[in-house]
Amino acid sequence: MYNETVMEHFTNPRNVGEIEDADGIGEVGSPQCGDIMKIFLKVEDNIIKDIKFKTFGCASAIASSSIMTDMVKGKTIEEALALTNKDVVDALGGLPKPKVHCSVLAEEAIRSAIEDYKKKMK
Amino acid sequence: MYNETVMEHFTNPRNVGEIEDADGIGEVGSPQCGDIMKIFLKVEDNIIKDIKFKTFGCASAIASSSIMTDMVKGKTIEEALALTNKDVVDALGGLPKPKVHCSVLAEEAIRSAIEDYKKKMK
Amino acid sequence: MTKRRVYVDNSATTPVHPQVLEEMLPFFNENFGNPSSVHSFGRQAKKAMDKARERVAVALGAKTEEIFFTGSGTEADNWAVKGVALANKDKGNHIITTKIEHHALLHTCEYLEKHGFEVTYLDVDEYGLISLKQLEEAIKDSTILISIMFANNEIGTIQPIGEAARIAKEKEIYFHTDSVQAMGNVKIDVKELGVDLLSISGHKIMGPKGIGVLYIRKGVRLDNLIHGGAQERRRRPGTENVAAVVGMGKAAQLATENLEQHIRDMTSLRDKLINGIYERIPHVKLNGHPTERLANNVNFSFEFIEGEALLLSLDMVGIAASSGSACTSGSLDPSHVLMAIGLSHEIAHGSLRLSLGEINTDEDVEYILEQLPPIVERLRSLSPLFKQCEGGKVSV
Amino acid sequence: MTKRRVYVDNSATTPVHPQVLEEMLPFFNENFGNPSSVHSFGRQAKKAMDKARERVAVALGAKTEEIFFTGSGTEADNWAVKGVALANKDKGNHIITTKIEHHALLHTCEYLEKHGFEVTYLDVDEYGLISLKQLEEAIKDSTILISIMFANNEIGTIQPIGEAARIAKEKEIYFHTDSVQAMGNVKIDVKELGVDLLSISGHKIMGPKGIGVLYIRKGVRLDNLIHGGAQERRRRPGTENVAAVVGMGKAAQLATENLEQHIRDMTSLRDKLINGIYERIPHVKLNGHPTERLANNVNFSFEFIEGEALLLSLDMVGIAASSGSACTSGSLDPSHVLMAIGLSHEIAHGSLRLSLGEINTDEDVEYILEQLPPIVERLRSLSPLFKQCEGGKVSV
Ligand SMILES: Cc1ncc(COP(=O)(O)O)c(C=O)c1O
Ligand SMILES: Cc1ncc(COP(=O)(O)O)c(C=O)c1O
Repeated sequence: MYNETVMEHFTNPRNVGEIEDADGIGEVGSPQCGDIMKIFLKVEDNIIKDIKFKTFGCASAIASSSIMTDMVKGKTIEEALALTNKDVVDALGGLPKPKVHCSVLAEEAIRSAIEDYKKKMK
Repeated sequence: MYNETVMEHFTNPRNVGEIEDADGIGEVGSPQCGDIMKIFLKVEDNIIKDIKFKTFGCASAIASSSIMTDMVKGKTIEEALALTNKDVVDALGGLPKPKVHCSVLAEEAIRSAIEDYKKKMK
Repeated sequence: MTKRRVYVDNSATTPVHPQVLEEMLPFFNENFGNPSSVHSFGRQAKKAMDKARERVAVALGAKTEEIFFTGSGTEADNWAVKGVALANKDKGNHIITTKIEHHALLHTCEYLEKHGFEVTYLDVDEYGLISLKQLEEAIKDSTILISIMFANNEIGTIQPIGEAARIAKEKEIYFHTDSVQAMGNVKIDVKELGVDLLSISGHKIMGPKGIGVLYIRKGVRLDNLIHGGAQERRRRPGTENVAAVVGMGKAAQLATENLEQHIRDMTSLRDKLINGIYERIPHVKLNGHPTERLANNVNFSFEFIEGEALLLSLDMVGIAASSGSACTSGSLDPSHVLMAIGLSHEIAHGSLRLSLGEINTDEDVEYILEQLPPIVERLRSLSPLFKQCEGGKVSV
Repeated sequence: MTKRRVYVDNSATTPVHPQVLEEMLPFFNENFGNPSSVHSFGRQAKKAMDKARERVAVALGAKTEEIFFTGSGTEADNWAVKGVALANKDKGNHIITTKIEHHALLHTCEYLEKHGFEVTYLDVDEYGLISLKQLEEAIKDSTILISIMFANNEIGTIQPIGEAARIAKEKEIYFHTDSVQAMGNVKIDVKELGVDLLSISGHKIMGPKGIGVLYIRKGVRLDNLIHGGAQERRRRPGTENVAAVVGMGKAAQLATENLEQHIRDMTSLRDKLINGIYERIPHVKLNGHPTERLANNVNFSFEFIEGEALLLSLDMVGIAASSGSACTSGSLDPSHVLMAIGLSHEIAHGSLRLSLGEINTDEDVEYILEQLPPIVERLRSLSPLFKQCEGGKVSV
């Protein structure tokens, strides 16, 4: 069903947790649809210095969260905003068709966290 | 499908053939329905002295003809007329349900031959 | 490393029992004849069919001429419902069933709704039980069929089928029960129950896949679902799947012969599992009825986590189970059964079914009880819905 | 005495090929998982299904997503015809088929006639061939489906399917062909033929019984025949019969890989049998087309005798064959196919089909040619329709 990369990220997800004094927090999804992703950002000089996630959802939701956080860590806010769900799928080496929405959620989650960060900056 | 008695009468039918100077001949059935029985009688003093048959039909038609001719041979005309298809089925030790009509044909065949004999007697 | 494999998904399918397979094997390329053939190859096959039909009849308390083999439990359900509906539409167009039927029943009813039939879907209570009173009230003059599953495939709740059938009989309405999950786990006697139609499936009772049975009480009027040759007394055409029929016969026999012992064994494993999970894992909820429950069914919701992730984690330690989570069904919604008993979406998503079978042992249960708690804990630690409070005690 | 057994009823059913059985065996109680399950047991089963589907697709020249497994050839036929009819009744209610279809097709059409559809049954000529001109003339504005069998199961006549499909395509009418007998005996490529739907059955090509395939060209609109779970991309529910699917895949592969050699072998045996019967037995008639004929089909009428008696006599010497006689079908009329090619009832009753398969040898043919003449002679000697004339020469 899932390839090795997905299973690896599901079994040993990177960046799990919360950031107490986060600069931005994003939460997308809902219990109804069975997926919730919550992202915590620490930003310095427009660069994502630290990122953590918590995800309620299936293996591909957890793996998408994990790889996405890895991909944007150390990147600028603009670079992070340029990340698409396709990038997430590609980095995972592919997802089964019915699971592609999990990668969309990952894209939405990072955007939502950045939005929150920008709002707080104002 | 068929029991041993039926198979035995099908494989080694009694009284096969024709009687050149028959006292009565009966023919029932039609090629349409796949069964024709033809019965030849030799009658003396109201007793069936000899009987032969020819049958176009399935194994149970041939077996019914065979056992029926055996059953009425040596019997009086009245006794032969009293023969029912059930007697034929019983003597054969049973026939599959869709094949019971073959025993009916045997009953009809002997009746038809006796009728012909009676007509000729008049 | 030889990984331990513990299969506790017996409600999804079972392995074929060795004795069943043994009886099936000669029918693939030794006694391979077509039962409709006149010759010896055909007669051998026919004889095997007759024996199997007799065994199924005995297992269900039916007459042999009331047993019809189909290609699956699903086909048996479809045939019963569509067959009765189409053959009796002069009498009425109303069907009563429940909200927790298998999709084989539900989607068939929905299809009939598109074609002029009216369907009432009975509610169930929080344990998955229908109300006989509601059933009685749902009956109209136009009701031609009541179809209520014997036991639910997800939560294992057993319905009062005898009583429901009695209500149907009083009103002269045909009564069908999907007994695919009940068979082999509950005593079934069609005459005692008073049902008109009953479906079972081979692969749920250690028989082969691709074979089902529809019991049709003599005299019940129903259309064919499939048209063609003269097989199954012209009611279910198609060259008979002799090997599978033979397997079904043997499986039905085994399921009935050993029923009492099987129920005792399964109940003991089940209760050990239920109690063990309650003891070891907080924030869990047993789904289904506490007592009116299949001897082999365990269904828990684990709060804060999602079922597919749970299944995959279990799979990695060799445990094969199933879940009512949407992610495992390919649809967006979680199981309609869990929703019907009133679970919230998120609780429904976190459900786990462990369905036991003859192949399971005490060691299997112990292994599960050992592996499950840390897996649940790990997934909860990933979940934003779950917060560890100070002092290490868990709470929401 | 070890009696010789010669099975020449391969059009009724075939033994499962040893290589097919070998591939099936692990799926009964080792890899017994339900392909819909998330865990490793399920994934193994799913993988086996995918491989089998790929093999069938390759065998038919189709895409994998155009291959749907059913519970029999009959079910595939029913699904194609009812499915297209019900899904397209907004466009029209007229179906064209032939008088010599299998009952799976004919009885389905008759059922649809009772439900508001109109069916034209095309005639065939004395060899069993349809007329393309008659087909074209039968088309109306309301025609939504043309279903013509690829090769006939009784007399082996092969229809010009490519041409017929072309006519259908020009008029934008769906085209289905029942290829249950053609498969494995004729080259089939759905794209080259240009058909929209095509049915095959496992047990006619040394695969298992209880499995069929419906090829559905992408884009064809048809209703489900069976409703339920999400299997077969929601189009044919019911837990997948994994072992049988695997068997079907292997059988389809073998049937296609060895097709040319198989056709050569069968043709040689067939012609030896046909010529041998003509040489040895008077008053016989070959039924079906002399050249447009399945490589494995021999069908003779023996005047003055009845088929079942012939079959049983052959059976007693170990030869397994079949007949179009009414007595062997459980109905009162002889085969509708033999009637459609213009045989009289009595000639039709005396028909014998010898259908060859991979298991047959030259010695089998010689044995038949040795055993058949005295049997025919004996039965003729019992027949009132047959009279021996003086000098020993036979005549009517
Ligand atoms: C031409 C044809 N169509 C359909 C069928 C039905 O196939 P099955 O018996 O596998 O359902 C058969 C064989 O019985 C056949 O010969
Ligand atoms: C209650 C119930 N009914 C019907 C079915 C359908 O049976 P099958 O998959 O054999 O068609 C199942 C199992 O899938 C079931 O659990």
